[in-house]
This record gives sequence, C-alpha cells and structure tokens, in this order.
Amino acid sequence: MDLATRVGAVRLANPVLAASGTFGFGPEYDGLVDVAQLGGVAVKGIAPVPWRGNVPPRVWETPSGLLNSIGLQNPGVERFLAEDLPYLRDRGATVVVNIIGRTRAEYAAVARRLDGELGVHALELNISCPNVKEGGIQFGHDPAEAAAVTRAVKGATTLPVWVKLSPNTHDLPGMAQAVAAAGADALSAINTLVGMAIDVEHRRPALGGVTGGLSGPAIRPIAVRAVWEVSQAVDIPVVGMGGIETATDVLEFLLAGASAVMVGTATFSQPGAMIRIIQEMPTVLARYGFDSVRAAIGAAHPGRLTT
Amino acid sequence: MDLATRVGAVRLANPVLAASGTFGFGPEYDGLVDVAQLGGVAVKGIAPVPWRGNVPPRVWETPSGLLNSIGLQNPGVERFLAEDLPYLRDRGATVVVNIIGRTRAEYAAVARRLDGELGVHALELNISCPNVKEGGIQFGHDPAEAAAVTRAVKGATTLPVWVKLSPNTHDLPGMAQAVAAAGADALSAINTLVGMAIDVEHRRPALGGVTGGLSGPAIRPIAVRAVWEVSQAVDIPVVGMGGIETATDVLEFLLAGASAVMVGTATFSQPGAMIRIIQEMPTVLARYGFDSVRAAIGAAHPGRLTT
Amino acid sequence: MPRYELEVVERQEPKPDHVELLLDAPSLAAALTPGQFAHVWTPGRLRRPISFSRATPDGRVGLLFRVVGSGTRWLADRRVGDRLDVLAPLGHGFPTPETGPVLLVGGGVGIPPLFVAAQRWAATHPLSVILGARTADAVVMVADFQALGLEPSISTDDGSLGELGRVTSPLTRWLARNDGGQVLACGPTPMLAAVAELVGDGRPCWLAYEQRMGCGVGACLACVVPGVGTDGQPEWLRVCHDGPVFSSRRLWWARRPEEA
Amino acid sequence: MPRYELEVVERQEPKPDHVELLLDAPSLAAALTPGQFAHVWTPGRLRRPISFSRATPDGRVGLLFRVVGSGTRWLADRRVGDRLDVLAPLGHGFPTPETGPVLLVGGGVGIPPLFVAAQRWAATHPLSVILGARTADAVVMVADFQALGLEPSISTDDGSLGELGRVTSPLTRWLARNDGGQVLACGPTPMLAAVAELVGDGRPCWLAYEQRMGCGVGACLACVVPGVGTDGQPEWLRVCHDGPVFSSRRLWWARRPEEA
Ligand SMILES: Cc1cc2nc3c(=O)[nH]c(=O)nc-3n(C[C@H](O)[C@H](O)[C@H](O)COP(=O)(O)OP(=O)(O)OC[C@H]3O[C@@H](n4cnc5c(N)ncnc54)[C@H](O)[C@@H]3O)c2cc1C
Ligand SMILES: Cc1cc2nc3c(=O)[nH]c(=O)nc-3n(C[C@H](O)[C@H](O)[C@H](O)COP(=O)(O)OP(=O)(O)OC[C@H]3O[C@@H](n4cnc5c(N)ncnc54)[C@H](O)[C@@H]3O)c2cc1C
Ligand SMILES: Cc1cc2nc3c(=O)[nH]c(=O)nc-3n(C[C@H](O)[C@H](O)[C@H](O)COP(=O)(O)O)c2cc1C
Ligand SMILES: Cc1cc2nc3c(=O)[nH]c(=O)nc-3n(C[C@H](O)[C@H](O)[C@H](O)COP(=O)(O)O)c2cc1C
Ligand code: FES
Ligand code: FES
Repeated sequence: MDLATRVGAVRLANPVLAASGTFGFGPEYDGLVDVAQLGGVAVKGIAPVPWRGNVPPRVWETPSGLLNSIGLQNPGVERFLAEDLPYLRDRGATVVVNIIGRTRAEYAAVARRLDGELGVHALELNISCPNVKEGGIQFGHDPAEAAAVTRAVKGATTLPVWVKLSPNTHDLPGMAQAVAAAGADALSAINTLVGMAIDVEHRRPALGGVTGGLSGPAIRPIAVRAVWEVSQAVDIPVVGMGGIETATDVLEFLLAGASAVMVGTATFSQPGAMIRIIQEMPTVLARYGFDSVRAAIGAAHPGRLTT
Repeated sequence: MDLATRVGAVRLANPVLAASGTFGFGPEYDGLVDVAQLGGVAVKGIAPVPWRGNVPPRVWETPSGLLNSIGLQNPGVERFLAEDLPYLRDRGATVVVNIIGRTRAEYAAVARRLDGELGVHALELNISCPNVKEGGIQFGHDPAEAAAVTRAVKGATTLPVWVKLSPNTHDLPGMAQAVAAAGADALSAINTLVGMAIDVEHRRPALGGVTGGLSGPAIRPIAVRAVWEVSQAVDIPVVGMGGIETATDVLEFLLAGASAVMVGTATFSQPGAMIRIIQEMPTVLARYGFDSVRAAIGAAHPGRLTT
Repeated sequence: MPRYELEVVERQEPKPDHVELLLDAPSLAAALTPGQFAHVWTPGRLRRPISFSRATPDGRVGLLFRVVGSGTRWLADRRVGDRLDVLAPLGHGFPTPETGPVLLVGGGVGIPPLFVAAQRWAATHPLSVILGARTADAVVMVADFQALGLEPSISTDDGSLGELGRVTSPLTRWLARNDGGQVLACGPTPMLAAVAELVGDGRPCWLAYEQRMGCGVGACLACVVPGVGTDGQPEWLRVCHDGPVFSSRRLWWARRPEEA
Repeated sequence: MPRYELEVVERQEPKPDHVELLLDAPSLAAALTPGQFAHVWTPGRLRRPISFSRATPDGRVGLLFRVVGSGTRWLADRRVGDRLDVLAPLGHGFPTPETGPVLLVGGGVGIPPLFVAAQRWAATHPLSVILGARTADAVVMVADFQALGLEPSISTDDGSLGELGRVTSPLTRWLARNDGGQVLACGPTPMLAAVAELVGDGRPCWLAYEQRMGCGVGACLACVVPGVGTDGQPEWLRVCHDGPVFSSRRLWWARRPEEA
C-alpha cells in the first residue's frame, strides 16, 4: 500500500504529521514515538524572541474536547535552532516550523532566520492562534491582513509556506483564496476554536487565560467542513486536522480534500496514536477500496463521486 | 429554592426552555414532557409560508455532537397558528416563536402576523441558521444586516424580540451590540456551528445538505464563551444554549451570564432531560452555595468574583 | 408515546452479526401493530430505531437487529437482566389487511416486522411469505415463519440459500398466481421501489421505510422521505410519525423506482 | 519514559473516597525516585497524574488517590486483574537528602509520595513525619509510616485526628528542635507556601507541586507554575518535567507566600 503523499514540494512518507503545540520538539516523546516514522513534525509556534504565554491553569477537558490556553509560550527562534531543532534533524524527521509573531515584520523575521536552515522543510504560519490578544489573532479573520503577512513571509524565505487557518471566521474560502493569491504553498486547517469553561465549584473561568482553544474530536465536524470548503476554493494542497484519533478519521479528511493530516490532542491520551494510525492506514484504505493515499484525496468531492 | 427568572419582560417559572427545532410544537412529546412545567418552549423556526427544507439524510452523530441539516422545513405561520399554537396555549406554556425569513420583509411579516396572538410570549429571530443558503445566513455575521432585520421586526410587533446569534463569526460582541442598539430585548446564544461529516463507506457527505449545524455537548465550550462575551458586551439579558444535558451545565451558563437556558439535542436521547434538569436545579444550586437562580446569573464574572 | 425501561429476558444470535433481544413488556406485546418500532437508547446523541420482531402471548416483545455500527454493537452486548430504555410503540404500522390473500415480502433486517404481521394475521388471512437477502447469513426468522405453518420462498443474491436472485422473481410469480390480494413489504429502499413497481396500482401495497432519525417522535423533521402530495407535488413524510409504513401510492420512490 | 500496561494486583480503600491500587511492576518499583508520578490513562482527552504511593520489594507500586472527579472515579472502579495504561516514571522526584535529619511534611493526597521517601530513606536518615489534612478521613498511610518505625505527628483542621490545626505548628516545633536538616513536603499549594516560609532559606526545602497537565512529558507547556529565574524574574517551570519536586528557592509562591 502506497502511503506517500505530497504537500506541494514537500514529499511525505505518509500523511500523518504531529500537530504544532502538542508534540513539543520531539525529545519529550523519545522512546514512545520515533519521529522518523511520522509523516512529519510541526513544532510549537516559534516567535523571534521567547514568549511567556498565559497564566495557568492552561488545560481543561470538555466533552470529546480539550480547551487550552498555553498562549504561545515558546523559546524564540534562536534557542529553537540551537537547542531544539538538532534532535529532529539528527533523526531525519520532516520538520514544519510553526511561526508566530505580533506583527508582519516579526513573522518575516522568523521566516528569514529559518531560511536555509538544514532540517527545516516548511513553515506553517499560525495566523490563527486564539490565545494571543495582540497581533496574531486579527490576521486570522481579515483576508487582507492574512494575505499581507503571507506575502511578507514569502518574501523572506525560500521555504514552502503553509498558512494555518482559523475556524473562527464565517468566510474560510475567502481567507483561503486571499492567502493562496498571496503565494501560500499550502493551507493547514484548522487551528482551535475559541471556547471557554466555567469552574463551577470556584465560580470562575476554568482557564487562567479565561478563554482557550478547543481541540479534539468535538471539533472534527468543523475541521472536515473547513477542509471540504477550502480544498474546493483553492488549487493549493490542504493539510487537515482537528480531532483525528483513528486511521478512519484520517481517511475522512483525505476524502474531504486533505493531502495530509496532523494529529494533536490524541497524542496526550495515547502518545502512540500517530504510529498506530500509520500502521492501520493500509488496512483501512484497502477496506474502503483505495490502493494508495493519493487515490483517496478529495474522493468525496462531487466531481469525483464515481471514483 | 427560587427557580424563577426573567428575560426582560418575560417572566419564567424556571430557567429551562426547549430549544427551537428540537421539540417540535409540543404534542410530539405528549405524555413524556408536560410543557407547562418547562420554563418555556421555543418552537421550530416559522417562515411566512411553508419551507421544504433539505434532502435527507438530515442527521449524523459526531463525537459528543450532532449534525443536522433540516434546512428550516416549517409549516408557515398560518398553519402554525391554526394547527400548532393551540396545543401549547391550551396547556399554559410560555411560548417563544422562532422566526425565519429570506428577507427583512419576510421576518417582519411573520412578526406582524404573530403580534397580539394569544399564547405567544416572545419572538426569537433566527438570523443564524447555517442551513439556508439564501437570505437567513448572511444576517448572522453582518452586524449592519442583523441590526436592520432586528429593527424591521421591532417595528412590526409589540412582542419582546430575542435575537439568536450565530457562533460562526469572529465578532460576537460586535453582533450583540449591533442588535442591542437596534432594539433587541434579549439575545439567544448560540445556534449551531457549521460542520460536516463524510460517510466514508459511501465516499460522500453524510448529510443530504452536505454541511449541517453542529449541536450537543461538543459545542458547549463555544456556547459558554459566547454567553460570557456577549453578556459583558450588552445590557440586555442573554439566553444561553449549546450542549446542556445536566443541571450543572445549566449552572455553568448562569455563571457565565445567562438569565435562562435552552435545551435542544439532549431531548432526542432523553426526552425527559428538561424535566429532570428542572427537578435537580434546587439541589445543584444549593450544593454550590446559591439560594436562587437569579443569584447565580453572571456570578463568575470578574466584578462578581467575591460573591 | 411512553418510555419504558424493559428487562432483557432472552438473548439469541440467530445468524452471524444478528442479535435478537426479548424484552419483558406485556402492555407493549398486547398493543403492538406490526411494523411499529422502538426508539432505543444507546450511548451517544441519538437513539436507534429498531422494529419489533415478535410479540409473544406471554408478554414479550423482540428486537432483532444486525450489528452495523456503534449503536447496534452496544445493543448486541446487552445481556439477560440488563434493561433497555425504549420509546415505544412508535409510528404507524401495517393496517389490518382486507380479506383475501396477503403477501409478505421481507429483505434482510426488513424481515422482523413482517413476522409480527404473520403472527397477527396468520389465522385470519391466507398469507404467503417471500424472504430475501444478499446471503444466507442474513435471512432471519425462517424457522419462526415455519412454526406458524408458513413456508417462505427464499432468494439470495448469491444463491447461498433458496433461489439465486432477488425477491422480484418469486414476487412476479405470486402476482401472476393471485388476482387480487395485497402486498406488505419491508427492506432496503431499492427493494421497496422494485416491489412497488411490480405490484403496480392494482392492489394495495404497503411499504415500511427506513431513514436516519433524530427524535423518533415527529418533532425534529430529520427522518423525511419524499412522498407524493395530494397535488402530485413532492412533500416530505416523516418515517417516524407518518410511517414507517406507507401506501406505495404516497411514496415518491415507489412511483419513480428509477430514482430510488 | 516508557508506557506500561500494568495489572492491578490489589485494591484497597484506606479511607472513605480514597483508593489505593497496587500494580505489578518490578522494573518501576526498582527505578522509582520518591515524588515521581504516573500519567494514567482514563477515558477522555487527558490522562491523570498520580504520584506513586509505595514501591515494594516484591515488585509492586502503589497509586493512592482521592476520588474527586470523573477520572479518579473511573480509576476507583478498577478491580484486581484489570490493567492500567500508564506513562511512568515521570518527572523529577526528591533528591537523595544529605546526611542529617529529614522532615517529611505531607498534606492529604500529598502524603503518598512522602511514604515512598520514607521507604527509601528510613534506614539511612533520621526521619520525622508530619501529616495533615482537613479531617481524619483524609489522613492516609499512618499505619504504613508506623510499620517503618516512624511515628507521624498528625494535625487536622477540625481536630478529628491528632492536633487541631495546620501542619505549621508541628513544623515550627521541629524547626526549633533541629538546627540543620532538610524538609521534603507535598500537599496543597498554600500549605507548601507556608512550609517554605517557615523553613526559610537556611535549610534545603523540597516541595512537590500539582498543576493541571496535558501531556505529562514536557511537550505541551500546560502544567506550568511560576518559578524564579536566575535573573530573579518570574519564569515558568513545568511541573511534569522540571518538577514535580522543586527546591523552594526556585518557586515564586515559596518566595511570596502571600500570593499563593
Ligand atoms: C423504522 C426503522 C426500523 C428499523 N428496524 C430495524 C430492525 O428491525 N433491525 C435492524 O437491524 N435494523 C433496523 N433498522 C435500522 C437500524 O436503525 C440501524 O441499523 C441502526 O440505527 C444502526 O445503528 P448503529 O449505531 O449500529 O450504526 P451507525 O451506522 O454507527 O449509525 C449511525 C447513525 O445512523 C443511523 N442509521 C444507520 N443505519 C441506519 C438505517 N438503516 N436506518 C436508519 N438509521 C440508520 C443510526 O441510527 C445512527 O443515528 C431500522 C430503521 C428504521 C428507521
Ligand atoms: C504530579 C501530581 C501528582 C499527583 N498525585 C496525586 C496522588 O498521589 N493522589 C491523588 O489523589 N491525587 C494526586 N494528584 C491530583 C490528581 O491528579 C487529581 O486529583 C486528578 O487528576 C483528578 O482527576 P478527576 O478526573 O478525578 O477530577 P476532575 O476535577 O474531573 O479533573 C478534571 C481535570 O483537572 C485535572 N485536575 C483536577 N484536579 C487536579 C489536581 N489537584 N492536580 C492536577 N490536575 C488536576 C485532571 O487531571 C483533569 O484533567 C496529583 C497531581 C499531580 C499534578
Ligand atoms: C496544547 C495545544 C497547543 C497548541 N499550540 C499550537 C501552536 O503553537 N501553534 C499552532 O498553530 N497550533 C497549535 N495548536 C493547535 C493544534 O496544532 C491543532 O491545530 C488543533 O489542536 C486541532 O487538532 P487536534 O484536535 O488533533 O488537537 C495547539 C493545540 C493544543 C491542544
Ligand atoms: C434538529 C435541530 C433543528 C434545529 N432547528 C432550529 C430552528 O429551527 N431554529 C433555530 O433557531 N435553531 C434551531 N436549532 C438550534 C437549536 O435551537 C440550538 O440552538 C442548538 O441545537 C444548540 O443547543 P443544543 O446543543 O442543546 O442542541 C436546531 C437544532 C437541531 C439539533
Ligand atoms: S426522527 Fe424526528 S421527526 Fe422523525
Ligand atoms: S503537562 Fe505537558 S508540559 Fe507538563
């Protein structure tokens, strides 16, 4: 069974990548996950300088979901390159660096710094993290701003640029078209939805950051819809994510139009989830009549119904 | 224990109403739910004339959620008044009529027709149903349009007007302020989120309408956040809903700022859910130190942390 | 419609992946119309509709189902002594047939409601039974029909039991042999459409439909199938409340089998 | 850190709402540092962190927990023969104390990791033990300490067991009686802050912290507590990976108990 796929110029041995922010930089899962076996690893969002993130508590469980308000704490690009990237590079992982910034210039600065760094295969622009009040968030639902930051980053790097979309907007296709026109090489969909829980016993928000990002199987229908919509709106490839836990879930995203997927929250409960999913992909693809990952991409779209 | 609450001028014996579209017009649950015991009943969205709705299948289960694409099938306002309202009126139910239209004028027409009808206590403007392609939906994320339809309806009726917000937008507070300024008497939050699932076996969208509205506990964090945000953005009361299944869930919405709540999807699995919740409210309120429903409203908001 | 918590008093596995649960429910057993169903609680957001498969004189009702997904798998794990939370009896079943020959046509898990019909009318009507499925492993309740003195004609798509082919062949023969009479059928939609087409407008033809359901009681408008309105235009019928049994004259697909 | 599927070989209910599960895990029992924890799979999105409560010579480890929510309720329902999916051993435990007197201060479900410390160092160090909780029903493992020849000083907020009051009174007495020595503590954050304040900077003081966790292995940055950076500025420490045991000098709240 051929599990290989491509996201634009980036070739992947299989379609399952670790989602940004849920897999650290790799060594945390040493002994449990061999990063070379993954389709790739999207690392935690990286800013030009270290960010502190939000006050704890930073996670809270909801029905089939998880709220987090990490707030993009990160070591900054220099420490990332010095301390974190080597582990992944040495093991031959395909690395997607998720980048964040408070301004266009900050995004571009990270992109420029990463350009040409050995072991970095693509950049993923997080214009959609709901946990940052300044900067980041407004890019996520303003097509013109999103296009501008995409252009700024494209101008600063030769690396493929994936733009990660926020579902917290009513016009995903419009966003997708705007960033595609600005030169994005691929789209990632979706980041978390803005949610919140109340700690009833203590009569206060459950998260230190008050609101947080909702992930996990609860949001899978939103994510599948997003992939379905944007993959029809643009010609660039889409990397799908949101609540994936099984190989059948991966197939759902492929059928909806994704060329690859990322797994996030599932890793917390089952660190081996990605490896298990990759192992089960051949059986699941065969069960539903596919002889390769590529054959399944977009196979549920109207024009392809007879496939 | 005092369960009474108010939504503006509408007094409710308890804070638990049936959510629009999930409880029909009452007689469907005859023998299982005594409508007079509920805080109230929001009936299925009513248009000036009958609507056909979408092709089936119209429901699909997701993790802790439900997708539906009913597409606002409804009997039209005349048949509603002749055939459906009498059951609720005769039993003394507090009735909220959810109204829909393809244009401002259609909304206003339904509102005008219902004005002065005995047994109708409030109107709930559904400007947010994701299942209608023409009209309805664009009101849901354009503050100016939402305000215009609110004004049109307010001008056509003396009934209290609740505006039901869509979560499919990034600026709920802005929407809330716009409709409040246009005269809305209360807000309902939230309607369903646009989602989708793929029927992997048949390689096609699981719903006849392709996309559908996501409800159930999966969306509760989005709903709580919406209530939290809008109840701080405006001075009019908020009716909260989204994934409520227990009396503790109700309390979460009250603490977030809701004056009353609606229960939808839970009724499908447990027709008696609303009645059970109402019965459990006194115990749950007491357990967390409240002596009435009103004392809990907004009690998790910063200014009230010391309550 | 009432809600019951019914005890499982017997559990059978009549065929691979098929389970029948017998529930202690005297009032249901007495009140049941053939074709009515139960909306059964399973974990998750929605209940599962399952037709009653039998009603016994000692006050038991049966639910016979094929394990196809999470809900039926959970149901299949129930054991004697467990309780099921059901809304029942739901929907409109088959009307009592006029005098004359009655043909029951059941496909796969469409067979159980027809057995209730056989139980009800074996003594009062001349009954014939045609059962079909893809394979022998999905033809259920044959011995039950036989115990009523009925000898079903069986056909399977793969010829593993009875005649090779669809139920349409024995149906065609029955129609040729019987001038009047009426047909009661339950099975997959394409089968129902084919039955309706063959039976035509000359005799009463009642079809029990399936559709994904939300509430099961008529409130949510999820379970619609296209019917033919009095004006000849399409109108939605709710399987849970207007059906699941409809006259073939009212159903769009029965009038236009090519669309089914 | 490895993942294990460990069999429950014994189940105790030492106090109301408290359960201890003993797991067959020879390699863990041998490798464990007191204060390390297991990240235990329960249904839902997140595992649950539970400190090890004992490591026995015959290769068992214990998890002792109070039932407070859905995860611990599920764990409390496990029976002998069931298997637990755990990531372990996680985090950094208490460092081996220097020679000299050692005081263990445990509050409520903070007591179990200190019992592992007692098991490890009872033979090599002069140990004193102070245990506290809101009420007698939450003071666990007293007999276990006694079996090691240790006699814990006990205090409860309601006086239902031992002294009335907080652990701070016996702690003050111990500090007055002992010139040097070191303190190892685990319990609620306000207790830890109070301990750190009383102990001061004169002796080593190690505190085992709690924080809501995501991954449990350092990847997600969920479980942070404020630490004091080398520059005196606040910096986040990950309880799962940098802790759960920290020197009181590194912890913000230990330096500023009024903020805890
Ligand atoms: C009126 C009626 C009577 C029925 N009687 C029987 C019976 O006697 N025996 C039997 O084996 N089956 C019967 N079915 C079909 C049965 O309801 C489905 O097989 C069952 O709901 C599948 O649930 P699941 O969770 O195992 O499958 P899943 O595929 O996991 O179910 C997912 C969702 O789809 C719905 N669904 C799946 N298949 C069907 C279907 N064929 N019809 C309607 N909804 C479906 C489920 O209810 C659920 O909401 C009947 C259906 C209807 C509408
Ligand atoms: C390093 C460490 C060691 C611990 N050791 C023990 C122990 O030995 N015995 C014991 O009884 N308890 C211990 N706890 C606390 C224990 O983790 C919680 O009581 C447990 O997670 C509650 O889960 P729940 O689902 O029952 O409660 P819920 O309140 O339903 O849990 C909801 C969420 O909050 C988290 N949570 C709730 N309370 C705590 C808490 N106090 N600390 C961290 N997360 C929490 C849960 O993990 C879960 O993610 C420890 C916590 C940490 C961080
Ligand atoms: C704890 C946590 C931290 C995250 N951090 C980031 C991040 O730094 N950058 C980013 O683009 N997405 C981040 N995400 C979003 C995930 O990468 C992913 O888009 C989302 O969680 C949906 O996938 P899932 O449901 O499989 O987790 C984070 C998610 C979680 C749960
Ligand atoms: C089957 C179904 C039909 C619905 N129809 C309507 C409707 O006609 N008008 C409306 O405003 N909301 C409608 N809703 C949305 C609900 O009223 C409610 O806002 C939403 O489902 C969230 O609540 P819940 O999670 O408790 O179901 C419908 C929801 C469902 C599940
Ligand atoms: S299932 Fe709700 S109307 Fe039929
Ligand atoms: S829980 Fe993930 S870093 Fe500690």
